[in-house]
Amino acid sequence: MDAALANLLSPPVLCFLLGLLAGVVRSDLEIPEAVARALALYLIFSIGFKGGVELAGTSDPRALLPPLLVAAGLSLLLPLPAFGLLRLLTRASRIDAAAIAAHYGSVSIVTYVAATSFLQARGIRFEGFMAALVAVMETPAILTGLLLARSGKSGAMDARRRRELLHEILANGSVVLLLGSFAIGLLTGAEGMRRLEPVVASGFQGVLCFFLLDMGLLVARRFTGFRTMGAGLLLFGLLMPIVGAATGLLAGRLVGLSLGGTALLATLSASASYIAVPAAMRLALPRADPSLSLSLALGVTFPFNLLLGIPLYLAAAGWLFG
Amino acid sequence: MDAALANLLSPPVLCFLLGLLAGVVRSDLEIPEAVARALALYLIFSIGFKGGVELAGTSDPRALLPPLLVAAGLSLLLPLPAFGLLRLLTRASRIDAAAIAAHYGSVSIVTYVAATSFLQARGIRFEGFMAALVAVMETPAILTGLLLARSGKSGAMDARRRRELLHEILANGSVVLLLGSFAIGLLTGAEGMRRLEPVVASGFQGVLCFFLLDMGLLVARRFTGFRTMGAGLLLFGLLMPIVGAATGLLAGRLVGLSLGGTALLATLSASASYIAVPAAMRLALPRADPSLSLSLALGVTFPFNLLLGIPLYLAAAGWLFG
Amino acid sequence: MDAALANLLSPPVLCFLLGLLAGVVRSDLEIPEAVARALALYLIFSIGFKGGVELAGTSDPRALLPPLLVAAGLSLLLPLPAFGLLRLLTRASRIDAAAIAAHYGSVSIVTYVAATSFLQARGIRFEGFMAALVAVMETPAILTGLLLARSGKSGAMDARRRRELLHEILANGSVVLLLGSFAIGLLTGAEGMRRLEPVVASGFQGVLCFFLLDMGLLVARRFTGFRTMGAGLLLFGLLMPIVGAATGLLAGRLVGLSLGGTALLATLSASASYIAVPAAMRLALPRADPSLSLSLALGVTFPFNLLLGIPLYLAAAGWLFG
Amino acid sequence: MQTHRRKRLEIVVEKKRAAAVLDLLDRDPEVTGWTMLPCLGGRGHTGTRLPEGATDALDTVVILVVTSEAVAQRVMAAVLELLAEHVGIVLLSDVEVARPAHF
Amino acid sequence: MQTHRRKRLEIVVEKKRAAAVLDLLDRDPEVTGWTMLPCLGGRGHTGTRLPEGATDALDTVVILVVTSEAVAQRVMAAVLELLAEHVGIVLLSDVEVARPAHF
Amino acid sequence: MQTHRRKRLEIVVEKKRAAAVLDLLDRDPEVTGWTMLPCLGGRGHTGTRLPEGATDALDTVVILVVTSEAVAQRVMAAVLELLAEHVGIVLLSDVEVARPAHF
Ligand SMILES: Nc1ncnc2c1ncn2[C@@H]1O[C@H](COP(=O)(O)O)[C@@H](O)[C@H]1O
Ligand SMILES: Nc1ncnc2c1ncn2[C@@H]1O[C@H](COP(=O)(O)O)[C@@H](O)[C@H]1O
Ligand SMILES: Nc1ncnc2c1ncn2[C@@H]1O[C@H](COP(=O)(O)O)[C@@H](O)[C@H]1O
Ligand code: NA
Ligand code: NA
Ligand code: NA
Repeated sequence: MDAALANLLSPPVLCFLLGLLAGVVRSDLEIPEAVARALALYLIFSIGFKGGVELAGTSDPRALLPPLLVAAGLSLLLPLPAFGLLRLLTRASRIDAAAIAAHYGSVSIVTYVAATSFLQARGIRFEGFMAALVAVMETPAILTGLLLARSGKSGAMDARRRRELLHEILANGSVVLLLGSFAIGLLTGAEGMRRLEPVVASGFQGVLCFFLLDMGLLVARRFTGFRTMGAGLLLFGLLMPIVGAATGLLAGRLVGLSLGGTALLATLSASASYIAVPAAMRLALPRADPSLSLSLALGVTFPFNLLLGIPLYLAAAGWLFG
Repeated sequence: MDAALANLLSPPVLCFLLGLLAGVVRSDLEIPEAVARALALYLIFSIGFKGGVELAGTSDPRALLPPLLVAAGLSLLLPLPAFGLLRLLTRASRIDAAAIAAHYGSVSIVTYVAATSFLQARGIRFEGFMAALVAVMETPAILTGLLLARSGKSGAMDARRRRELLHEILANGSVVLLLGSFAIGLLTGAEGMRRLEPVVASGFQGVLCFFLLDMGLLVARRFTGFRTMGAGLLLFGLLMPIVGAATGLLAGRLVGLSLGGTALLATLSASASYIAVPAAMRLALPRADPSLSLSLALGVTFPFNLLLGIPLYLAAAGWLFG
Repeated sequence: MDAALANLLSPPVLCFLLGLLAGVVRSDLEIPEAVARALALYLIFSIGFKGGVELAGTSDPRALLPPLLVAAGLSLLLPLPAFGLLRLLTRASRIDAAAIAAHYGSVSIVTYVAATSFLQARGIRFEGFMAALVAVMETPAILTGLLLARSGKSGAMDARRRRELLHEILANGSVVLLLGSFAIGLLTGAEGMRRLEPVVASGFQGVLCFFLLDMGLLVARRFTGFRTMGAGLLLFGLLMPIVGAATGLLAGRLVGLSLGGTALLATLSASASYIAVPAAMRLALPRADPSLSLSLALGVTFPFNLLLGIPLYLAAAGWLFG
Repeated sequence: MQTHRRKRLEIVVEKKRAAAVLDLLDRDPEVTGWTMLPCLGGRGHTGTRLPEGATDALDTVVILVVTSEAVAQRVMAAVLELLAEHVGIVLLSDVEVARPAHF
Repeated sequence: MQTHRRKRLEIVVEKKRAAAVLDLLDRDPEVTGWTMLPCLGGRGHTGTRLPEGATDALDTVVILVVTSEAVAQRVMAAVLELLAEHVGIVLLSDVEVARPAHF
Repeated sequence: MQTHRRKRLEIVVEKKRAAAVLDLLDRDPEVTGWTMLPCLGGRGHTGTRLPEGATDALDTVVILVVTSEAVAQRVMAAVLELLAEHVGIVLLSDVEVARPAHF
């Protein structure tokens, strides 16, 4: 409870709430899009780079492998319960349900970033390679989503479309940047950190604040979207993160992550993508309604995780770790 | 004199002059608009947040109330002498005069920021709540401007337009951000400052420099605008800040502000808005010429205050404080 | 060799390689244009300002004059061998060859910035006024390029066009900003540096990294351009920097620059402009193909200098200094 | 390729007023879509507007609507009434489309 | 001033799909050029798109092509086939140019 | 709704040359306004231009002018002369407006 309150009163979360408020009263406050996107790239670069540097400092980089596999597995499998829940709770079409499920198997980088900031403020450490897990969890869910969408139909994708999609998945900008900056951190280590520290470390909290301000504005705009959404979808947007987090907690514990790492893996599993997956879905399932999944991921699940989920998942991890 | 020279030779003012020069020789130097606007948001957030943190550290937050009321009063009343001067000195129509008067009752955030930077460089302290005064001074002047514009006509605004305008005033982006960041500073206090310090404090001078560079470019572009303006308007643009500053000085002294606070209140009163008020005027008085008031506020009064006014007002405050 | 490897493994160069890779696999990674341009302005301002501050701290600013003259001479003269080589090696038209030659007489600011970062990482000092040399080398080459282009034709430029061009050369944004920030550094000295240090110094490496990431993306996009280019042009793009660097090395030694200064002058001479000159060429020689010179300067010479040239030129300077 | 005649409306309006125009379009069940483009500046009866770092109060946008002749007439009248004395222009022209059901 | 009739094609398409359209145009030897403009947002059968700090997946652009009647017909058909079920609209209208060889 | 015929000129020109075109328009007393839009890129006789972080030398814009037939002819000729060998195209087409005094 205490942690939940501290979370709500931290500058990043307060900035998010400020953006939300400004959006709800329809203020003309607006962060230029070009700048918001650059801030997102900064956040991605920073977590990748810092993760790489941290890993470079640890003795055994092979410890990375089992968590990586587990993370990829989570991303591949989580769309299944998501799809099931959607068919149960809502009247979303098969295609729409599959598209939404793919978003929930993948991850939200900003939610992850907010969670690391939350842990750091409480002095809880986590594995440096967690950033790599973010990268591997981004795209496998897209495949499952596609299989779910196709399962009804006989017709398969034509070859060109399949090539395009594979490319979209592998060469997705945020994945490339995250893995690339991770590699740069790994290669340059402490010396690299010495050179980039004032930008990637000192500036981090401030940039996160501005970015979350913008997220608040975006989420508020999504609110009008889900007025028409129906209670079933809303329920899904709140239930699915719990399902994801529980799965992530168990997986993290099993594969031997630390307390902080387990809480982060839970957060990742609980979060839904609104960068990589929407782009891939536009290509793979053009007939799925993009505003539906974005409204859910951005308008319901993101604020839930940011405001309540993160401290909850940490508390649960704490309980699991006895 | 010494202070005036030191002001002219400070990096922010030199950057402004550089922008001015580049604009006058019609250089193609150009700060992308999206970035300039993001820098403005940064400056607003920083002064709000720092003000809130400072207030959180003081013993008696109730001391805030009298200055707040006085500031709102200044914003409400200063359009009156402005309107009188305009009708006396210029041939501006009633509507144009009222619109300009509203700009001068309100404040220029960047002028305020430059003044705080000037005070800090000289080690002069001021009240943390000054940032809140900036917020309350932004919009009351709009009401007075409207009343002045309507005083000639019988017809009132229709209900829809009135609602829109009220919304524009209350939900104006810069007001929301300034008050919001002030509240965040107040809530998170020293701990919040510890997290955001590298961004909101260390980066401040540099960002101010880049922003003033852009302001110089904009002001230079305005120069062509007021070639056609007439001596009366120019005179107004130089006289009104003096009138405003004098009023602000007395008000600051009366309500018990410190030396620094009084100089800042004088600067606020002397400055003219080019963010919140232009937006409201487009809605309330669409027939007022927007380039006229912007040319005055941005092209005449802003450089006057930045280059000469600020040290002058501080000197006057020093004299007032014996 | 060791230095070359250290260069390749530095964060800025790795970021460039990451951008290159992302571009080659046609990732949708994209740094918003507005932000990339703002970062370029930041880099220009920083090197100008730091150069001015450094010069303010030295005893004898008159030492600046001979290097300035030599630098201007290099910019004026280097287009001659470039033009000769182009006519020898390629089938570029006279006009295209003249336009390309102008690019190679001028300089690439980002290459310079990368070189200073390389020297600093190795603890090698250089003259503060080097930044001023960058400014004076930007534009003289344009004149030579024009003379070369016109040498074949009888018809001269009409008066209006000549005025426009002179203006473009003198009021070019990057030249104005570089000289202006240099002057601001000179005027405000150590006190100015104290105020701007967190932005212009601490942030420098990080910004350079992001900017080079974008350069990598741009260079990769240019690759398709020079598939159609022909081996002669490619050869020119690799040979001309060597010719330029050799000339610059000798000139630096003769005019008494330090080891670091000589390496930087070599780098400047080896580099080719893609900011000031392309703009001027669009005006002066509108029929020259702009993508040809940009593809060469950006796609061949820039990566060559960044990846191999800079350590090479330092090694050569070291050998020259015995 | 078989094409069908439609009308194209272009509305230049202040960005701060664009939401009102889009609301109007969204409330008309026969308007199937619109596209909004940014402007860098403009000149008209209310003076010249150029990119202005300091404030976005003067920003304008273009809103493009492709629809049938009848709907275009109706929307044009409604938009002109909405704009009233506000800044803005409305242009009407011919256009052909391939997928008639779309517009 | 003597002018010549040409056709103007305007294609609204997702930014991520724009490269495919441009490729198509660049492969057609009779298309002499194109111009691409950014959109701030739009509405169509796939819902409303507004500037979205978080992702550029929904961004759209307008591609303008001026060319002869015959080429315009051919390109229009090819683009519609390429877009298939993807988001996007194609508009065709009349235009006059002064330098016929240019288009 | 009663409308009136006017002409619409669209000028694609390099951003650095736009000021000269706008000057020309501003000096013509019969041109009542213009609108300028940014381009993301283009292709023509001077090659392909795509967003270029490094330099704005290749940026282009579209300038839109709505005016009477006669003025449009005059402006078109003047702009083409101004552009001369410079980059750029000029398009002319029909348009209808509701408030004839405005254009
Ligand atoms: N004749 C015109 N041609 C093209 N655009 C125009 C014209 N008149 C006005 N505009 C545009 O419409 C905006 C508002 O015009 P106005 O309401 O007349 O100030 C201007 O800023 C221009 O962008
Ligand atoms: N009737 C219309 N008028 C103008 N633009 C449209 C129209 N319909 C669709 N669009 C544009 O085309 C994009 C894709 O449309 P759609 O494929 O129907 O979702 C939309 O986001 C709009 O920008
Ligand atoms: N056929 C065309 N259709 C559309 N835009 C064109 C066409 N030709 C040229 N352009 C535009 O005009 C610019 C200059 O063309 P050019 O002078 O031919 O290089 C190009 O970059 C395009 O933006
Ligand atoms: Na997930
Ligand atoms: Na005031
Ligand atoms: Na050179």
